[in-house]
Amino acid sequence: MHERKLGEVVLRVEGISLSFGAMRVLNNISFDVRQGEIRSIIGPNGAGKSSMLNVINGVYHPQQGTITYRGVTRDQMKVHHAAAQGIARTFQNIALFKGMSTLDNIMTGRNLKIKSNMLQQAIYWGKAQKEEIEHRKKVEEIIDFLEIQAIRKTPVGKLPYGMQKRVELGRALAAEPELLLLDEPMAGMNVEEKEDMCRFVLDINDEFGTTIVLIEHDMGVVMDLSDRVVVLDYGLQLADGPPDEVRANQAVIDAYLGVSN
Amino acid sequence: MLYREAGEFKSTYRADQAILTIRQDRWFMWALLVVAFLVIPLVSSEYWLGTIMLPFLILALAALGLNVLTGYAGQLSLGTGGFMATGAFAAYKLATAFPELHILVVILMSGGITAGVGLLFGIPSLRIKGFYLAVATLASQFFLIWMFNKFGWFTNYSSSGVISAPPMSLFGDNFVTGPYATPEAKYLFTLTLVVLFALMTKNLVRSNIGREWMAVRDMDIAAEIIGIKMLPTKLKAFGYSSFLCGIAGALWAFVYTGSVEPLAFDVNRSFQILFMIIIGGLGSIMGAFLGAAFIVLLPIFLSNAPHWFGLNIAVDMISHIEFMVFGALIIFFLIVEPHGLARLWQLLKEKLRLWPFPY
Amino acid sequence: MSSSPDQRKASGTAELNTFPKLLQHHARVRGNKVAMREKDLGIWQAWSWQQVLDEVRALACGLAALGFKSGDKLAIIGDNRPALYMSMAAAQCLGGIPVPLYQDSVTKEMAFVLDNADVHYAIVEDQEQVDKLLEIREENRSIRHILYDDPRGMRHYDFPFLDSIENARKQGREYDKAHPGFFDEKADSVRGEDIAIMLYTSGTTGNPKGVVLTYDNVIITARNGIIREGLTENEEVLAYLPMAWVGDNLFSYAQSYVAGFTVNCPESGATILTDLREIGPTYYFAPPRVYENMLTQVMIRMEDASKIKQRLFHYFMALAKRVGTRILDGKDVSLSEKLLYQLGNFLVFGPLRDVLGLNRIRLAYTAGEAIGPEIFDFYRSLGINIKQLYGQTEGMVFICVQPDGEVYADTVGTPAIDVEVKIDDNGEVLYRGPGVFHSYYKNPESTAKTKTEDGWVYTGDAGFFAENGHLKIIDRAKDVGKLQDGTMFAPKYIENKLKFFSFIKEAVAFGDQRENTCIFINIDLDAVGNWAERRNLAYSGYIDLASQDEVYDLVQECVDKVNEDLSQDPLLSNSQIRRFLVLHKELDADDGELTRTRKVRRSFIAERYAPLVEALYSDVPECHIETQVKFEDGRTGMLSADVKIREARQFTPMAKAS
Amino acid sequence: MRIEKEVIYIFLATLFLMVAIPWSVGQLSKDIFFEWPFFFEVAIGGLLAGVMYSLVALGFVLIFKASGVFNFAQGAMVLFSALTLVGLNERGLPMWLAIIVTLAVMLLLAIVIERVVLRSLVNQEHIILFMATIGITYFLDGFGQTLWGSEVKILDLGIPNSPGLYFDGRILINDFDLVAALIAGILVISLALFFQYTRIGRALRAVADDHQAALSVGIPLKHIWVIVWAVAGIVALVAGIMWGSKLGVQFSLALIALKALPVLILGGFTSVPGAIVGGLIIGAGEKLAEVFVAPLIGGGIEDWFAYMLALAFLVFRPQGLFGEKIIERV
Repeated sequence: MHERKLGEVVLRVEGISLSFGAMRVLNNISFDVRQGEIRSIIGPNGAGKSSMLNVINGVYHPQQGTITYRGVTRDQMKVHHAAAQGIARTFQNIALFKGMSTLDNIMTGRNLKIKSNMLQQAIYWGKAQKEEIEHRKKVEEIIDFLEIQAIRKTPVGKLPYGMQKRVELGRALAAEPELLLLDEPMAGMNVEEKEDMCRFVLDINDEFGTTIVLIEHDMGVVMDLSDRVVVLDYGLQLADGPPDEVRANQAVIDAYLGVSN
Repeated sequence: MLYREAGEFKSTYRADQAILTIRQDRWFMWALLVVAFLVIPLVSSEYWLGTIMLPFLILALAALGLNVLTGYAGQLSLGTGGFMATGAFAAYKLATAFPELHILVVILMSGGITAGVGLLFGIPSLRIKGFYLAVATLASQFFLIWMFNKFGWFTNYSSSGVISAPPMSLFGDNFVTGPYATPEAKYLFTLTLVVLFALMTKNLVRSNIGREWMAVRDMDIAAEIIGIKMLPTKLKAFGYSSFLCGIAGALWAFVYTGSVEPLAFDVNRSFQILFMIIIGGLGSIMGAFLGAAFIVLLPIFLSNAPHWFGLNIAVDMISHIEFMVFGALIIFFLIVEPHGLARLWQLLKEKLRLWPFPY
Repeated sequence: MSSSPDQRKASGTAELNTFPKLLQHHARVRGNKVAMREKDLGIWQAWSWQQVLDEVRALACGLAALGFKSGDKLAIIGDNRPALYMSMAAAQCLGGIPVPLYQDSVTKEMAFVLDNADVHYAIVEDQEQVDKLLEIREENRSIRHILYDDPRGMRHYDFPFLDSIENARKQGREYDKAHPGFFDEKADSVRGEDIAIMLYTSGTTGNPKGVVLTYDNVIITARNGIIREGLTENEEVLAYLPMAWVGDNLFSYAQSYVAGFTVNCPESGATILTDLREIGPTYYFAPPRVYENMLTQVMIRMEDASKIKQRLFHYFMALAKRVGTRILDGKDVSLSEKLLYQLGNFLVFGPLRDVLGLNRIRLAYTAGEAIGPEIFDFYRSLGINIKQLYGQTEGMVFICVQPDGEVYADTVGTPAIDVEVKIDDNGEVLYRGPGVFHSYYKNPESTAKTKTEDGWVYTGDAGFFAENGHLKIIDRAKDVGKLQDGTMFAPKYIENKLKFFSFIKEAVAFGDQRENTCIFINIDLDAVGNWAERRNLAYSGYIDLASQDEVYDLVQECVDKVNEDLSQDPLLSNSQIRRFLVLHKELDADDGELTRTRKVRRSFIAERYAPLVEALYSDVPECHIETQVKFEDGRTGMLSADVKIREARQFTPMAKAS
Repeated sequence: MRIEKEVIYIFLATLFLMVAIPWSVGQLSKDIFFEWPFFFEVAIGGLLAGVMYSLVALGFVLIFKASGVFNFAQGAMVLFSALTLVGLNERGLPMWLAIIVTLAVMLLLAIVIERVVLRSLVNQEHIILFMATIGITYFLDGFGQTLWGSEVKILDLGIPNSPGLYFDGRILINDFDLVAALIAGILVISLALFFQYTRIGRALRAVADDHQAALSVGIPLKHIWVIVWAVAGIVALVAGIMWGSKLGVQFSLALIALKALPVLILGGFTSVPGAIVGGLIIGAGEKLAEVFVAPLIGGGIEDWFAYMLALAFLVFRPQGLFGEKIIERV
């Protein structure tokens, strides 16, 4: 990979703590994400990685800490704020709209960009149709980008797992996000599918300049893709830095060795 | 088997996004419309038009409304009857208070009023979901019927609680309500409205709002995360659904029966409409029509069938048997095809498209 | 050939003798008619002839701005894309020579062609091809400019010699403005005898050779084909075979430019079948294996159909087999069968054609290899007018074509318009005609060896004319041997005949310089396994299955049928199969028994299984053999088996006297 | 059981409003008669009726807890059991035998429902199962009336149905209500104990949380379903006897199921205590509103008031008073 310069900080979480009842899921987590980088969050199962993403896009509301996104500091993010401000995400357990086709799923990802009102859509003439066509074109570009032409009109429920992951990525991309949160995009994939997904992640970052926060299990993938890595373990932040640095960190080594024991 | 699709390619998105993309389907639809608009009024008896086609069309419209809410937006509702009643009484009040209003205006406005009421009862849907919501919609059903029964204002203080539609004409003396209206006029008027609203509904469900509804239905949390706002989306479903149900109610009271009491829209009406969309198919425009046809025709079949076999069964017995058959059919359909007649239709179509292959 | 009205018309438009002129002609005459389509972004994007001309003009001027001159070669690498076809035309408009390359060739092969053809300019599809060219360029600096179609992933490629077609067109439009008249003058100055294109043949041995074809070669041949088949400007074709292959160049480029019909490019390799169905071509070419795969798919899918459907299908297919081809060929069929066929057409044939996307086909060709008669007849009986042709790159495809109404599974038809065909004393087929190539590029030696002074070309194929005047191709000439009694032995011909049976996967024929023909057979594990299951025949694997008597019976039936066939043929009746065996292992490329393209390596096999060959030519009923095999994980092991040998039934030859 | 503070607050607020609203209406309006003994009389009458609501609601909760099915047919089961009982009794069976036979019929019904409906729909979405129970409702309503006729039947168990005076004759309470509430109360308590302390009861609770866990208890899922539906059938029979002897056995019995729905959403679908508390609140609230508020708006509010009351609760507790909080996971 060619040399890259990290941009401005777009997202900063500071001192985030989150608990459910008596269970502490995140404990005083702080890190930042810079414009245009691929930022990974790693850690063993139950480390709180997904919860961290849920905090960033407002599904969970932390008890302590602040989230600063694009210069605005909040105690907690709200889901619709996150979406409206260009934060999109995929899910660890696929969260597609099962009753719809690939095309419609990705079209739904563009809902925030559609301006025609209900009456116009009911008449389906003029603005509404023009918009449908305009957005269809964008969606087709995404379909082309993710190489899922052959499944365009297939109901997503009928697709194999790897394809569903791709469609979900497509739905997130449809929002033209500035910050893309990927929750284990390669989990459960075979080698070939993983390679494809890696290529897509890099291409998204590269072609669209999208900042990416990534959770991933596969250490090889993480180290190859990421500019910087945060390591979590049971809600605690173990390390933060470039892949090489993190790899050499004693606490990280211990935690991972601990896992393999 | 009937399909010949090779060479039917789309070179514009407009063509690709059309409602019926296959030529044969378009022919079929046009043929159906020709039959509905020309053949049926010409060949049908008054009985058929007045007592079968009219309720079929009107109930199909109500089912369409419920299907938007339940089938597309995933919000289970048991309050359809209440909304139909609202439409009926709104139309009555409008027509009697402002006799100069045109019938179309009356009907559309009563739909609008019902939509408002629907919005009101849809507000809890933001916080409550699933069965809790279904029960909440029952509340609206009971409340609305009680209200129309209780307050004489709604019936212009008629002693019987029955409202009667004044004669109204579309233009000149083409009456569509009241004693001067011919069954043909009533039928064509209703048919036109129902076809237009079906088209409108189809347009909605294939547009952004329709996708938002289905997204909320399939996975609300994911829908929210991609930016779909829950309350407006659900309220639009409630509003539009009640709009259609209101119009159906107005048509029922004005065009079909001519006079009606609130009991015509009791909770059994709600269930009847719900059955239509279960049997017809949740989340399908076609399903609303198929289900309505089925539910309208079944009792007629059941009450006539014993005669064909030379049996004489008491009327109340027949109504009990009807209950049983309904119940059994519902269960049968849910087991055999939870997505209803529309899915069967679709499967048949798929089979024909792939013929002679099985897949 | 008598001069038909069509031909007179053809000579009347003789001035349209180059692609630049044809392109301008169509833009003038049918400017708004669709020339090309490509499924892209979900719909079929279309280019009218006028738009094609505009883009070609812009690109040609852009190339000129980059220094591309008359006589320069332009390498074209990628899947079938309108932009690449237009690049071809753009080069031709400047008097340049397009050199399409196989898009899946590895760098080494590509490097050879680029070097051999003196290519300085290349237009490629995407990043993948650019990467290959960049790698080649490390060693061979002769490539001066590369243009690419798809900008994906190219953001960080910062080379002065690399740009997008889009940009080249943009510059071209400016260049065009600055040099008015440049394009028209260049395009008009191209003459019929100029070189139109260079196509590299993938020689089975040695390096590929660049076949140089002139405009006259290409256009006259294309036009003759159009006239003979009555093709019009309303045809639709699907361009899905490699652009570097002469057939694609003829069907998807030359004939389209001559007749003015529409060429459709599929969305991607994965969607070809869907795209085929959407477009529903009227004119179609596919090699036999495509038809074969399609038929296999049909049969597999039908196996899962309900019993009623299956019975319906088989009933009507049997009917079609009886009368379908006869109806297609316009022969007499009883009225009741005709009506029944129409019913079948509604219930089975029509839907089947439609699902396969072949419903609108007026003319389909197949060539390149022998096609199984079953397969061939299947499609014809469905009412699809599929015909065989015989051709070569060196002759711009058309040498022989089956005329309408005279279609036989085992011949390749009569000579094409203006083509003469003769058989030399060794049985090799020679031809002469307008399509005969100019030369092999920079290879006068090979040119002289292949093409005689007076324009006859050696095909390298052995064949003969059957009584009906149709050419019958037997084998590669060099493979054809002689039995000890001196009669012809054509191993591939016999092997192919056997392989047409679905139960037989591979066959290896021995007989050259021997007294008779003997055969190794590989059964098709899927087909025979399936067959065995239906008969409740237990088996543990290939070896077990191959040695069962029931399977031998099955194979014997096939062998006997082949012998019966051979006996009908006066030239080949002596090479009836005497003895055969079913080989205990599947022939495998990993063991060197097959080439990577799955052709049998006869001599290698003969050596490796020498004891078996010996046993075939003795009269032992069984032979023990041990073979070393390579497993998938790379280990080697020994495989031993007792292989049974069977005698085949012999048929008395047809009366030789006639 | 841990009770959340929120629940206690809501509960106290409800109590306060139940007292405060009638009182203040009584002060403000001349048409409304308010006096403390009368208030208590109404409230107690309401609570006793509420126990009956609880009883029907309990049937729902049992099935919902154990199989996730929202059993709309509970009301139909009430009607069906009562019809069967009366029908058998009318045809000459002594009451005790009729009860036993009816119990057997309800068990048989549970088995048939499991075989025909539940087993076929085992992996379907909840809403599909819900609709299937609507189908069962229609079938049972039709079936019961086809078998036993649709005229109103009298069910007399000999329970005194006369008003009695209590608390120095200042409060009037119907003895029948008292007895019925007592029986219902005993049934509710014994069911709660059954759930809490028996092996089957624990299995039933486990199955609601996790089918796999239930299997490890060693009871096949289909047995569990039969058991809960049979228990729900027994509950329905008791409710049928109570309501039937009070109102006569007729079609309207099926409608009392609809009354149990607000109880459910108020108490929470999965909570036995919720069904009890919800029933009491609805019962008392409804009676109080009917007596002290309804006359102001035209009366006849019993059709919908319970629903509106429950809806009001939902706004504060979308999962019902004792329902399990839904945590969305992504």
